[in-house]
Amino acid sequence: MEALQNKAKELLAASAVKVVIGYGKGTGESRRPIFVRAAERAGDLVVDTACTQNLATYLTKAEVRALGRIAIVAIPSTLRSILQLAAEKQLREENVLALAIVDGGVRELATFDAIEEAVATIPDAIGEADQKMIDKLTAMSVGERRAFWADELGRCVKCYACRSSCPMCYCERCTMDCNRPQWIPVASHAIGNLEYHMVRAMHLAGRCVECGTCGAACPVGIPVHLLTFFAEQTVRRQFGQKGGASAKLDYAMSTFKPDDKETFIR
Amino acid sequence: MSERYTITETSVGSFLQAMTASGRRVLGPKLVAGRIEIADINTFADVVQNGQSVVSAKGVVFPKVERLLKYRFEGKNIALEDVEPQAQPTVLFGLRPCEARAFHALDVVFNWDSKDKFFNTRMANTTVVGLSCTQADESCFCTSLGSRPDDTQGSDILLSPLKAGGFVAEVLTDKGKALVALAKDTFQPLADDAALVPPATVAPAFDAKALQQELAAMFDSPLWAEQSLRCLGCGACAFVCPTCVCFDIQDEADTKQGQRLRAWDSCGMRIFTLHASGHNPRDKQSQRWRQRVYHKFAYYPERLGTLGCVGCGKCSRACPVDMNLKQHLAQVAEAASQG
Amino acid sequence: MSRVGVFICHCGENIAGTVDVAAVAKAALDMPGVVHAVEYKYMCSDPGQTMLKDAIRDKKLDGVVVAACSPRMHEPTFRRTAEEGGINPYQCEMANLREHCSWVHEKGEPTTAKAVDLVRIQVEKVKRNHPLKPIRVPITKKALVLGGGIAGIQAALDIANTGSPVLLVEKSPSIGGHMSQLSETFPTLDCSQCILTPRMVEVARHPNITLYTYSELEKLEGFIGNFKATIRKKARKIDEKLCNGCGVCQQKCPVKKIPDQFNEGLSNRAAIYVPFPQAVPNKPVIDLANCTYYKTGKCKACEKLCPTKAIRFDQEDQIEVHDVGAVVLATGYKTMPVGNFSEYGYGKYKDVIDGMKFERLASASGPTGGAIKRPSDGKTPETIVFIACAGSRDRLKGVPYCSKICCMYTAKHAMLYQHKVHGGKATIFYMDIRAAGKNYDEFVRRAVEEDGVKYVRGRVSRVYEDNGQLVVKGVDTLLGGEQLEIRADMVVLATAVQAQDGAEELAQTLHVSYDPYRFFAEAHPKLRPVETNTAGIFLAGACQAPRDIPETVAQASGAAVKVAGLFSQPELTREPIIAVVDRQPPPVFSHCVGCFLCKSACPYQAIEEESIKNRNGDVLKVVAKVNPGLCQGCGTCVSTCRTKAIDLQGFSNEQVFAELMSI
Amino acid sequence: MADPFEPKMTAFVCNWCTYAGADLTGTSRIKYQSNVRVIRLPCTGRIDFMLVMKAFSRGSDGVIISGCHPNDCHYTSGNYHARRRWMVFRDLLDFMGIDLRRVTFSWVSAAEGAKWAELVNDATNTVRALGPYKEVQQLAAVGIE
Repeated sequence: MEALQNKAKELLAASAVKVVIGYGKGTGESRRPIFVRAAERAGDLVVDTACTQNLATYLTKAEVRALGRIAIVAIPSTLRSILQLAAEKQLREENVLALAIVDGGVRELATFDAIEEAVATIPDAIGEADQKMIDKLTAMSVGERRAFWADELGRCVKCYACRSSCPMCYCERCTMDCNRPQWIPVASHAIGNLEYHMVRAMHLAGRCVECGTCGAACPVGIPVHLLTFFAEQTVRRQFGQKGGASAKLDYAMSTFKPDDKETFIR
Repeated sequence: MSERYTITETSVGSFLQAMTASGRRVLGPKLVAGRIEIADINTFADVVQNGQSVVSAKGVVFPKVERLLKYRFEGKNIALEDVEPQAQPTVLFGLRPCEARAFHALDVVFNWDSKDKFFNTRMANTTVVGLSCTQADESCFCTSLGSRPDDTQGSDILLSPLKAGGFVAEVLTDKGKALVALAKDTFQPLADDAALVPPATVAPAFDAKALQQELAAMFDSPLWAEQSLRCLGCGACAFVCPTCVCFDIQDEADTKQGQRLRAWDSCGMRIFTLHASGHNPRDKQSQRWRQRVYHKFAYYPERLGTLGCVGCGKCSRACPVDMNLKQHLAQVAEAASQG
Repeated sequence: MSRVGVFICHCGENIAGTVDVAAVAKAALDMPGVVHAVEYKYMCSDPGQTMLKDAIRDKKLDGVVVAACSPRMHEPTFRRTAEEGGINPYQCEMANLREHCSWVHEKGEPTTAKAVDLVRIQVEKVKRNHPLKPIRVPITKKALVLGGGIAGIQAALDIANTGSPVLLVEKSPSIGGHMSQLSETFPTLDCSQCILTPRMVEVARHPNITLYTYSELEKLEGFIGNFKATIRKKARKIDEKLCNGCGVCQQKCPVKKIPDQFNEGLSNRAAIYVPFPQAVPNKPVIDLANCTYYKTGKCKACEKLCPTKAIRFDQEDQIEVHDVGAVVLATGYKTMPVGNFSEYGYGKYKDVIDGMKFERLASASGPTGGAIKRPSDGKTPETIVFIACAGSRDRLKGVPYCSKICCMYTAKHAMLYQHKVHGGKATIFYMDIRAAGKNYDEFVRRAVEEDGVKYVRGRVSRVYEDNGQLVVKGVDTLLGGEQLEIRADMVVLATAVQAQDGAEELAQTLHVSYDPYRFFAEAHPKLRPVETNTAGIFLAGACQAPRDIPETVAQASGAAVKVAGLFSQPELTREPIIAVVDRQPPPVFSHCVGCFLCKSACPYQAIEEESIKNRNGDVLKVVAKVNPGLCQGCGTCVSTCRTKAIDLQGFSNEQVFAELMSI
Repeated sequence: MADPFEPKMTAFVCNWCTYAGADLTGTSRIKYQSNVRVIRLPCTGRIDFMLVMKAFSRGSDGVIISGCHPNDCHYTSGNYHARRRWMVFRDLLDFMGIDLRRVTFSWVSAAEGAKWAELVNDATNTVRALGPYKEVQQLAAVGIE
């Protein structure tokens, strides 16, 4: 933690960056995103196991970008987000600096290549509990799955916390917000919720960095991240491509192989 | 003048049965999958006595999605079909006093100029049995708004736990009386030595009245940008809020039929104020955050004579990035005092 | 509010016999936005079309739905009519009441109900149509012909003769292709080179043709009328301007033992060589792999002795980029490699050869001066066996298709053999004789009747050597499957015709489709045989399928006419059914977020990046832009776009959505 | 007595292969069941995955998606992109509880008029046997007060 605070202090003092996005003390025991803009505030930065939110979401926010060059405290999924955002031309190398938290210490990653190397060493595996849940769901009958999601999504109020907290949901206009035609109903009734979460999962297939921040953000505890995880895993299983692996675009859903193997087209 | 009784926990059980027996739907704070939800209450054991539900009870009188009318295309003509709000008599049992007070903030809007049939019908069919808080958390700030954890306002009956077990039931309205009448014998007259469990202590963090004055001068403060930097612009705060009343009207139609829906909306979202032209008067998150604060703490009192907030803190708990309203308001007050 | 007119066609009894057209018209009148609905016997007839035009004027229609046959049949017709009626042609849609309804369903209420739905779908669509303007693109009136065989030569000459410049690119040092290797041609037995050489010379001399031999196409960008071709001129190591083709260099070159490709390895050539005497251009090229200088750094004999000092050891490949408006693919074929025929002893026994080797043996300009001598010892073969379908029509070891030319050239070979070797015995093993073509069957009959060629209907199981002589083991299926063994001095295999090496890569460079055997695919097997699916790229000859010379030449001329037709227009007008990325007033500019995931989805590289700048020229936003010339309107980008910033004109999100909502 | 259940079938097809193939079914006068309503798009690549879900939300009991065989795409690769989309979306539909027996994917070329008829009949029969897609259709009323 000191290491990080010192690095932040140094960077800000030398004004190598204008802001350090990191974690700070929140209400009670919680952690919250903080934006350190003066060397003397570097002490506010906290690093511990409670720091699980993917802060990369802020890298595409106009208000944050306006501050100048950014150093961002990065957990593995944050690093993957940076690469995917770069691949999608949303991020320039010179504008961001990753402070990767690796076993307590901090590693400064200034180039996408460096981040790629770091990411390459991270195993793809998602959280054990999440994987268990996905396996449990896939083992269910289709009817049981429908019931499961009907119940879970029944609580959705379309507050879009999942979308807003997702680093890859940076679109200025989401499909949800298109009203000519109104692709997806605005109201959070059963159909509206089902369609919304379906679209989101599809749009993240091949782009999801598996941070789970969307699920964590949901105020009513819907495991929406399982949908994007599943979509991402489907892509990986079938095409061997994945989101957030490289700063060069390799998007499974806009590429193809003539010999892609399916079993269902008659 | 309100009537005061005592009621034992067991009698509360039979009181609940009486309500159900009378065809009333009984909802209240209940633990579901580790979250407190406003859900069906069958026995007293279901009632969570402290701690806030994630989403408020607002939906009972102002559902997240509500059908206002239906229509059918008959050839070139459109056949309108007016929809009557179906409002089952409902008891909100064991509601937090802050939430009970929140219905007033909805009422002043739904009956401001036009009288909203849907809201009023649902409200008329709703009886609120409040339950004084004996615990609170860092997000609670009712006391900063001139209220208390055992505030009676908004409840038809307010229950306050007794040291010796059971509750004091303060029957505040005719609705409350009607409810008591369902099981009169479950209520005993109040003994003089009845000692209440002390209500939760919630230290005031600021003074809402003063804040209202101070805001007038703070519209251009850099604080809004500062505070909202981490705000993601989602609607979680508004959708869990017991007083947020913004809604969107949506027509869903095909070539055969259609319906007009009223659905929750949130001023925190970018497209809330987005014009068709692409121009957005509240394009920045800081402007939207400021609007949220001003609406609840300046515009409401100015125009509607009441606060647009009850200090329940649901927004703070629901926020994915821990936008703590209490802290933020305290910060505003402090900044104001420094001028 | 729209004013849509619905016009229901009886198509005689074709529709009216099954669908209650009156009921459909009545239902249509009830649809919101429809102000006029009529039925008529033949909407496509003159009176029908006039009826439509009048209605557009009289009823002030702004949209038209013609409920008749398939839009694939008459959409152009009715769109033109709508235009003549005074509205934009793209305000007209068709409901397919015939192919998709009356012809496929029984008469009855459900069928009429479906007809009504089909009309409603189109009414809802047309209400959301926007007037569209055809896209106009300029045309570069210069053609690129790939391949200098007879196909490429013919195409190049025909195009050049219409007055348009042509770039003819041939990868080998000389044009001429396979035809220049042939001895004589069926069914006329005239000498191949005698008829080809004049054409080759004509190409060389033609003012409108620029010849690029020993050159390859590296890259083709752009689209019909506006291609950019990158051509690599490989270094011959010769200054072609100075070289006068005297040939001294090849005589003096110390390296002489290199198998001569032109003679199929039946003779040798030097390391600096002209492929064959009639080569065009008649300029040598240095074979780097075998030149002593390039191997050891010493020699330079040719340089010393060249009278015009034309040798350039330091010469580099040159890259040239040219704008062209059309491309003709004439890259030809190859014959199946030797490896495939171990059971016939090919490669094992010197005297088992393929048809092309035989052509060289029989050719007056060949290594034997036209005398049939077997490769092993130069002895004249007294008995010779020809095996047809070596690899063709063979699902197991070869290709399933018929190579088409083998029946004819095998007959020719046998005939030539009989003419050259008196008293020789020629036997042909065949599956079927396919001699469909002008004077073809007569030709085969001649081989049998006049030249006494023995045809045996049956497969050869094995060719082996028995004390110095080849033995052909086969079966005669016409003699009740009788086994027979023929002791032969020489065996000739009619090996299968295959797509040229690298055909697949080339197809991908050019974005043309190809079949499972890597032959380039025509746009339509019957009606568009010389076009590819990529506008502006045409096909000639055996690169599309096995072809003989007459067919190849005919097809080449066909391709040339297509090119000439294209070049005859002042500019290109294309259907405006293309994708468009939205543009909005500031501060939005476009809903595109510039993620460019659509870019890799586009089969035509039509998505470009556009920087939106303010007055000071600072970039405010980088967004996608569709090049209207490149876009073919598939819409793949549209369904890839998360922000729905891209839409497809004519099949817009609003239109498709409305169609779905109306079902 | 109530009418027997007739499924609502919605088909999304490409213009160049399957639509043309369906035209051929017509010109060949091959009969098939009239339940299907065809929406014509230029290419399978143009078929937005949400159209499939929307069709169900709107009350379709079954959906057919068909285009050019691999290698035959009029736009060279639109169908390859579509294939990938379906390979993922199909799994997702299943994961979210949509009954895949109600979604039929196929390649029908301009030459396969008979196949189109067969395809429509098979899909329609399957869905008829499954009955109306209540599970999704009744969702329309859920979550609205």
